Amino acid sequence: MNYREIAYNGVWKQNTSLVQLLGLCPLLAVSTSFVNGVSLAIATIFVMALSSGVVAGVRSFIPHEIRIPVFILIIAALVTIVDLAMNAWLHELYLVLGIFIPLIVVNCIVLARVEAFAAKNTPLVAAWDGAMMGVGMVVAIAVLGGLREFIGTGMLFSGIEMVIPGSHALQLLPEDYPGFLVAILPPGAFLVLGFLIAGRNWLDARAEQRARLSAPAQATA
Amino acid sequence: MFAALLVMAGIAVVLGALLGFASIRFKVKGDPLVDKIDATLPQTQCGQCGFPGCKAYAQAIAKGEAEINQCPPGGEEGIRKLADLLGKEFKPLSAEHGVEKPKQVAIIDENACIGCTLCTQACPVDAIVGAAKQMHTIVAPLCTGCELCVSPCPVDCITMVPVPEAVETWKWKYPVVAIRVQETA
Amino acid sequence: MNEDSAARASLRNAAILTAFAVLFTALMAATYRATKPAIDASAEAEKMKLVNEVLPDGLYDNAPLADWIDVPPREELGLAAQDAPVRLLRARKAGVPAALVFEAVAPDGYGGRIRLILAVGADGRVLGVRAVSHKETPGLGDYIDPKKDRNKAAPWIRQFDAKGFGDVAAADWKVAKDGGRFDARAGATISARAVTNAVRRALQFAVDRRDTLYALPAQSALGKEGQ
Amino acid sequence: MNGTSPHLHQPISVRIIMLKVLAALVPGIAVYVWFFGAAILVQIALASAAALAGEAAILKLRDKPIGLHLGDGSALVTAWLIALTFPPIAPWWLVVTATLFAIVVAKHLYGGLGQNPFNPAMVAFCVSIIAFPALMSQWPAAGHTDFAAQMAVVFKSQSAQDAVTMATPLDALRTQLHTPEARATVAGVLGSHASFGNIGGKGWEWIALAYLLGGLWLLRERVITWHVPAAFLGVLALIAGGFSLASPDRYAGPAFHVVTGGAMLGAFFILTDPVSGATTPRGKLIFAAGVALLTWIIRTFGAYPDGMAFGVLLMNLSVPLIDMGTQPPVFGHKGKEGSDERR
Amino acid sequence: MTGYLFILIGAVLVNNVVFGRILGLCPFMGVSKKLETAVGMGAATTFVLTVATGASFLIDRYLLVPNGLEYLRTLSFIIVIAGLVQLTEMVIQKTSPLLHQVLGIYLPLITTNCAVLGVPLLNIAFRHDLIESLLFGFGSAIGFSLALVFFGSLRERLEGADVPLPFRGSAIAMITAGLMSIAFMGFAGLDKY
Amino acid sequence: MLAALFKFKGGVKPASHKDESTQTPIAAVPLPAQLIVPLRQSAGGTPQPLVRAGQKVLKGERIGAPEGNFSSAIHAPTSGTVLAVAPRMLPHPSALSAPCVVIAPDGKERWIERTPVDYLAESPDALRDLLRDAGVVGLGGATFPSHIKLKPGASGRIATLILNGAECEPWITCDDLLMRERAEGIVRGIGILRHIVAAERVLIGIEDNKPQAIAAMRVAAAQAAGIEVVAVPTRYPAGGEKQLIRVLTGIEIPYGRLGTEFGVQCFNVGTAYSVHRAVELGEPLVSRIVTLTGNVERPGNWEVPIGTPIDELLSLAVPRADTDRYIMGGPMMGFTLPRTDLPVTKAANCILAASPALFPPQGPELPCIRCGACTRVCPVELQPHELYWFSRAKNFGKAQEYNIFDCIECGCCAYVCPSDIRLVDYYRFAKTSMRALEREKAAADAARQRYEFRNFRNEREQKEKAERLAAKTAAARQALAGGGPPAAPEHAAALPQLDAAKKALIAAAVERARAQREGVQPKNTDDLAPEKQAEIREIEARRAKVREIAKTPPEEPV
Ligand SMILES: Cc1cc2nc3c(=O)[nH]c(=O)nc-3n(C[C@H](O)[C@H](O)[C@H](O)COP(=O)(O)O)c2cc1C
Ligand SMILES: Cc1cc2nc3c(=O)[nH]c(=O)nc-3n(C[C@H](O)[C@H](O)[C@H](O)COP(=O)(O)O)c2cc1C
Ligand SMILES: Cc1cc2nc3c(=O)[nH]c(=O)nc-3n(C[C@H](O)[C@H](O)[C@H](O)COP(=O)(O)O)c2cc1C
Ligand SMILES: Cc1cc2nc3c(=O)[nH]c(=O)nc-3n(C[C@H](O)[C@H](O)[C@H](O)CO)c2cc1C
Ligand code: SF4
Ligand code: SF4
Ligand code: SF4
Ligand code: SF4
Ligand code: FES
Repeated sequence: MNYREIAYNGVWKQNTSLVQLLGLCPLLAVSTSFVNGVSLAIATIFVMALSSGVVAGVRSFIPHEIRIPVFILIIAALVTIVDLAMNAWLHELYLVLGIFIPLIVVNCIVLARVEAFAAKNTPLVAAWDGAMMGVGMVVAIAVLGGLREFIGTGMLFSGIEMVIPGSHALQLLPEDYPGFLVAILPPGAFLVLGFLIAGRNWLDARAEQRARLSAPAQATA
Repeated sequence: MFAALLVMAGIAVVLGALLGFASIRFKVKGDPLVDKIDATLPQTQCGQCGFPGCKAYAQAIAKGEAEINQCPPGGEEGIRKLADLLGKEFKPLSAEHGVEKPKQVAIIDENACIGCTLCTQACPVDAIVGAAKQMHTIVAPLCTGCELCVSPCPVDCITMVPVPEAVETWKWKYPVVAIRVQETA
Repeated sequence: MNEDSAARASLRNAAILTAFAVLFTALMAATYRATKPAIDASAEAEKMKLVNEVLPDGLYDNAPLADWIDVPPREELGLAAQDAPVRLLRARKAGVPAALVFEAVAPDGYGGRIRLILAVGADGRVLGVRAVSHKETPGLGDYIDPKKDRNKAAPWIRQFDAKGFGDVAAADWKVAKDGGRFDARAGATISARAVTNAVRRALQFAVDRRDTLYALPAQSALGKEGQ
Repeated sequence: MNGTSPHLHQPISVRIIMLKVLAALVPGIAVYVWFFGAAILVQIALASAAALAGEAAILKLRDKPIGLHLGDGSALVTAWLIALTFPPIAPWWLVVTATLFAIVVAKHLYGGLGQNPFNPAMVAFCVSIIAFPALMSQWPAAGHTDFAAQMAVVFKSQSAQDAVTMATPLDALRTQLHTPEARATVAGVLGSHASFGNIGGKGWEWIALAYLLGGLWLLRERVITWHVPAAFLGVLALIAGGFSLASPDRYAGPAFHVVTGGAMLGAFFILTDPVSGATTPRGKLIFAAGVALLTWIIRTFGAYPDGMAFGVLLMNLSVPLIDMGTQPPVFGHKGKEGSDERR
Repeated sequence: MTGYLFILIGAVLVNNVVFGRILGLCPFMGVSKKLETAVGMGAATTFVLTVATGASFLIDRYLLVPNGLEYLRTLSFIIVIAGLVQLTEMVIQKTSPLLHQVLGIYLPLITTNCAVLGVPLLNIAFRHDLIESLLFGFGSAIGFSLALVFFGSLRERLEGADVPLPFRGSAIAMITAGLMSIAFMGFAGLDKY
Repeated sequence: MLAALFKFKGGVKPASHKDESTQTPIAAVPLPAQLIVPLRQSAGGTPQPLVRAGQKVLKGERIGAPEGNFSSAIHAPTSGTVLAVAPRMLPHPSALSAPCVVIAPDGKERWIERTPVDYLAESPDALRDLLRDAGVVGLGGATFPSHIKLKPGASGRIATLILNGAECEPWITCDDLLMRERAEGIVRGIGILRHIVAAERVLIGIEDNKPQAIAAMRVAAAQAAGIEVVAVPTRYPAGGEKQLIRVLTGIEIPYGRLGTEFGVQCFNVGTAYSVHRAVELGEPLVSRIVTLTGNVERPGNWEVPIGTPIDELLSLAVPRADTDRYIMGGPMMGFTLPRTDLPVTKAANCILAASPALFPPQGPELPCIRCGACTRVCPVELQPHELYWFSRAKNFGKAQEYNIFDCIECGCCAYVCPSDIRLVDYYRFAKTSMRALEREKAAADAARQRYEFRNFRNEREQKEKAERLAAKTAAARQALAGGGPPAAPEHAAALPQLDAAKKALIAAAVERARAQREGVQPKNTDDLAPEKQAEIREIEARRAKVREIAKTPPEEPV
């Protein structure tokens, strides 16, 4: 697998949020707005890349039966570091994201990736893979969060001032847009993600169909 | 700082010891899963899955080394069963391993057979009878339709024919549902 | 498998796990030390931010966060006997009492308790009120939180600002629907009523016990009977 | 394939069943108009149009025969029930969006008629009350049948005047009785409001009665069976009766619960939705009793004034388990020896 | 007494782990294709979650807080949970190969069921005592199992439905979960006195 | 009169349309030009043909011998010449062919020697054998060999004999007329059946829409003691065996169990009549009563020799012009005939001419709305919509959990379904698919065993050969061989795993085999007819050519 392939794999083909359906909790819980979702996802990328790299580096010393505790140890330590750092320097965001920062630990993707990939590859490749899986999540959570925020409030990027001081949210719909509240509540998360998954399936199916249609054309040409 | 190290080290010691001990105490032998997987495979023994026989394929699946969609004779139904058994997502038959065909049996053109026994040796289920240099015949009810005997035959006298339907074994067609117009998506 | 090899495996695993645990704990402890000052500062800033929302900036020059007393749960603050004591902060300018900042609870919100923080000036006027946490229906009752209030220019909860019993008599300190002076958003009177009543009770408490509250030494507690 | 047995068929169709349901709703609608004005007719028309348009669009997307499926009438039943459970002066876009949500998401994403696990009309109701609680609790007062004024609220998003709308009895009970500080009594709340009738709100008793009549006709026509209405109304009355006997000040009585909110409409028209409900006789009893229990609990202690819709959805999601658990014994598999009575 | 009841009702229904707190979704989506596996997973999770909540409470109360080590919560909780899960896995594998095979890759995934860490963390945040912790853990687990079992039975029925192609599989499952979550919102307010 | 009757749940009441075909008595059919007699006309094994083309047969002569005890004999329906023993299309929904004996009648109707038997003097076993050899099978539709149904089951004795004269399907009247006209024969047949199983009680169940048949049977039954004629309420499918037993005795017989286990057994009245003919007249079952009705000018009942082509029969009833298809059996359970030149079989009780006016074509299938109408009418108390849901999704395991095999395919559910779903077709699809799966499973198990055995044998042989070879061959060669001689590798897929040395060795072996083969003539051709010998010579020539072409050894030496 080259780096390109890993990237395609992580972002589209094996997208954790839309295909593998792993790491769903932060995806659904924190995607109430674009900013929240993306912030958490970026923290996740950081942990994923680092932990994959570290695990790939130390894996040969670890006996099989304690591999999971050790991996978790590594990840948990990294997460705690992120947690402390955000608490110190992005305090408001830290309060908003709540327990979902420590929960990056369990974020199944992290572990699934570590188990499936990092344990079999060199640190650099593993770190890249971790990062790309995280990017896949960023993409999904950005779309999900953006959609939910837009449908729910008619705005986008609310809370951006917590990350980039001085910037402002966009009011996309008129002020008197009533706001489809369900989109921001838990049901909205499930429903919108359902549509996203279906959309991805549809795009995939269409691409496949095109490929099939163009293949015979090429053959005759 | 020191307290932290002490606490974590303590937890680690206890857990490591416990797990090490349990991993030995509760070691499992044998794998009942292989037999269950093998039981769902069609036993055509054709090797199209890329493994020498259904059992080998079953072992590969159990170890996680093979996908569940590699057995053409089992077809979609077979994949579905495997998916159910293993709690995996169904996926269509992988094209590189072949296509699903109706069940076939081999027929030896008895006039052309030279009695070379190559087919007998190829047949995984001893469905071909006939001694060396004698004309060979296929016992149709035993033949699994694996096609393995076809290519070894030096005079190409073996052909595969679909199993004919009989009144006793006839199956009702799946009722045509008018509302299920071909999906376009 | 004999006991011996089991024991050996256990030992080895324990050793390895411990090594990792020690290593990473050390790493974390280091990070903790490095970030602790910043975290403490953030927490402090967080609290001050809340205080500053209800307490205008130039009004005081002491550190209210240090000048606190504990108030046992009382009905005026919407608290029941089993609740934890409330921390009451005192702002002073040049040592002169300027304002009291404390939490009060409106127990009868639509979705349950609404926790408020409010500042009462030394003159017995409300300086500001904010909802700290509530479970009112999003989109309906949540206008009590100015962040959610659609009327950004004049959020509902600011109508208490600069009002005291001199401006609105205690008997009129109610929502219009109940014959009072404060309006409520149509279709969501319950939340407004709960907040208004809670503010009235809390203000009454602050006015009644004003002197005791300012007089108590810092970091002491108000007695059961309000002494 | 035409030519397999049986070659004979009774001349009934889904369309006839659905038309009968619609017909049975007519008396209720008539009384509704009498008490609350013609706005409801506009809502019904809006919902119907939205339902048919949404259904047609999906069918087109999926390349299915549009005429065939639109003609089955089920979308109309859904639309009418949505209109009848929504406040008649809800803004037009609310009814339209909710109906589209019901038809597209709750019904057609599952493959359309017959395959949806959740009652589409109740999905529409619940989504709307969660998203727009204020709009969903704007009920007109009886007697205010001024059509122009109502239309202004519906189409021009004029916020409804306090004179025109009022808190419903369920809402009043919920907010005045079951908040922590409440010291009111049932009699106090219900009696305090001039236009509340003796039982369930002025006009609503009569509408409920009309629904009851329509429902009984459906029963006679064998479109529905007795299990669901009987179990629902019975259990609801039983629970309400028990509690109000024990504490008449805190809990409203059975008569109130049965005629107020969506109870009567639900008993005969909503819980009886064959698609999303249980199918075995015992299953129907459990299903309806479950809805009754949940309705009462949510009405009495919950955050939403009428719990029936949530009760229906909650029981909908239990239907596969209920059906599984209540399979009636099959011919010959009943007794020990395969026969239950021998001579 | 009523306090305990409200903790239970709250954990099981009102703030259901899956539909309200949005935790434990991976197993919720992954192990619900069949009712049978859903029941098994529910049982396994119930055990692990209850014990994990209790154990983490004890660790927090008697090891971390006295030493000012709150920042080690995440690490120590997750390690204990991981060990617990692996132990359970080994025991199940030995005693019931069938259950092990059915639960397949999901047993180790209990470790990564974020409810198993999330509930203990919430539990600490809510300042429960030991009994309340156990109730909270158990209630959350029951809520999870309940959601999982209902979802499993619905998905089994959905297998026969003529769902539009792009929605087949996980998409319609998500939609179903969304509608279930709408239904569960009906419980709002039941835990508040 | 008996005490109150029992009831079965469900059932439907379609218009009965019996009067059309009861206006005229049973008529005889002129002999057709050809009779096509399928060899397999009952459940169980296919009888072996006893005649060859060209052979002359007498009426009643056995032309098919029962295959094992679970089978029934087949007889020539008239005297004449056998034209062929060959596959012909059967009147079966599959439109498949099966072996038939085609007879050209000589018009003389010469019987074999008929030997009446005094049944009272015979043992039950002998009588059962007699029935088997006389080809007596159930004429109620299932054509189950009657002698098997007469074996007492676990409960020891069949205390109650039930005679099924319900004829619950609309349009069909063959049993009705038989009872009206030949009640005495039926009652005599009942006497024989009763003697065989030593039944205490006989109940004849007749739907109350056939008063004349009831009257006739009452008169005939009065002559014997202990036979009771019971009018049962008209409700389809009251004539289903289990439903009738339930109505008359209250006993419910579950799927997969026999009435004999519960001390009851049920026979069609036509069956009883043919028992009488077989025993007391010595005439095997060579004809049956068939109702021709529906969209025809002259509906009625005919006594038809088995094997009569249906189109010849139809000309007697004169179908109307708008007839679009023909149904064999009744409108509820019958199937559309693929063609009309097919023979009448023992199962054919009715040929129904259908027109769009009589049986309007069904609309397109709509989705099931779970309305439960089907549940209310299912006489087996199944959940038809669940069966449909699972069958449609091909979830056979679930369908079986919901007892799909209990379904008697009566069609009540499809009759009432407002969505016009072809429910029964789904059940038939599911049932036949499941049976096929079971057969496949059995075949797979057998294949696994044979495969494992072969592997075991190969291993053993390989080891033995290796040992032998190791002792014999030169050291160098041994070093090359490594693993032993070219015993058959398991198959193609295993090949890549062989190392190059082995491959070389195998190629050499093949070359040797080829050289040897070239010198030798096939030996199994010695005692063949001259023309075959010539053919073989020709083939040999072809083979020589093939060998020329295929000089390169085959890639795979297996
Ligand atoms: C689902 C739902 C949620 C509600 N939430 C609130 C709320 O959070 N705050 C509130 O004051 N009223 C809320 N209400 C409205 C109250 O029930 C009640 O109708 C209203 O407060 C009466 O106000 P009015 O007198 O101005 O009409 C809600 C109503 C519903 C149906
Ligand atoms: C199907 C149906 C559903 C209803 N749902 C609600 C509801 O969710 N909330 C509510 O407050 N009133 C609801 N109502 C209205 C109440 O039944 C109430 O009796 C009525 O609004 C009283 O109005 P009044 O106070 O103006 O007489 C519903 C009515 C019907 C027919
Ligand atoms: C739905 C259904 C209806 C039937 N109706 C009749 C009937 O009306 N008359 C009849 O003799 N057999 C009928 N049968 C066949 C009987 O079940 C049973 O096979 C027969 O009575 C047994 O007698 P036999 O072995 O002599 O044919 C029916 C079967 C089914 C499944
Ligand atoms: C008796 C009866 C009751 C019905 N009730 C409802 C209902 O409550 N909500 C609804 O959306 N559709 C209802 N329908 C229509 C239809 O069954 C429904 O739209 C299906 O759920 C769509 O698949 C009903 C139909 C009948 C025959
Ligand atoms: S492909 Fe052939 S050998 Fe492989 S499992 Fe299937 S049937 Fe068996
Ligand atoms: S005869 Fe040929 S096709 Fe049949 S099983 Fe044997 S090798 Fe396979
Ligand atoms: S009668 Fe038809 S539509 Fe009604 S439940 Fe049965 S199968 Fe479904
Ligand atoms: S065909 Fe089968 S399922 Fe339908 S009514 Fe008859 S017995 Fe019941
Ligand atoms: S992210 Fe919560 S369970 Fe996977």
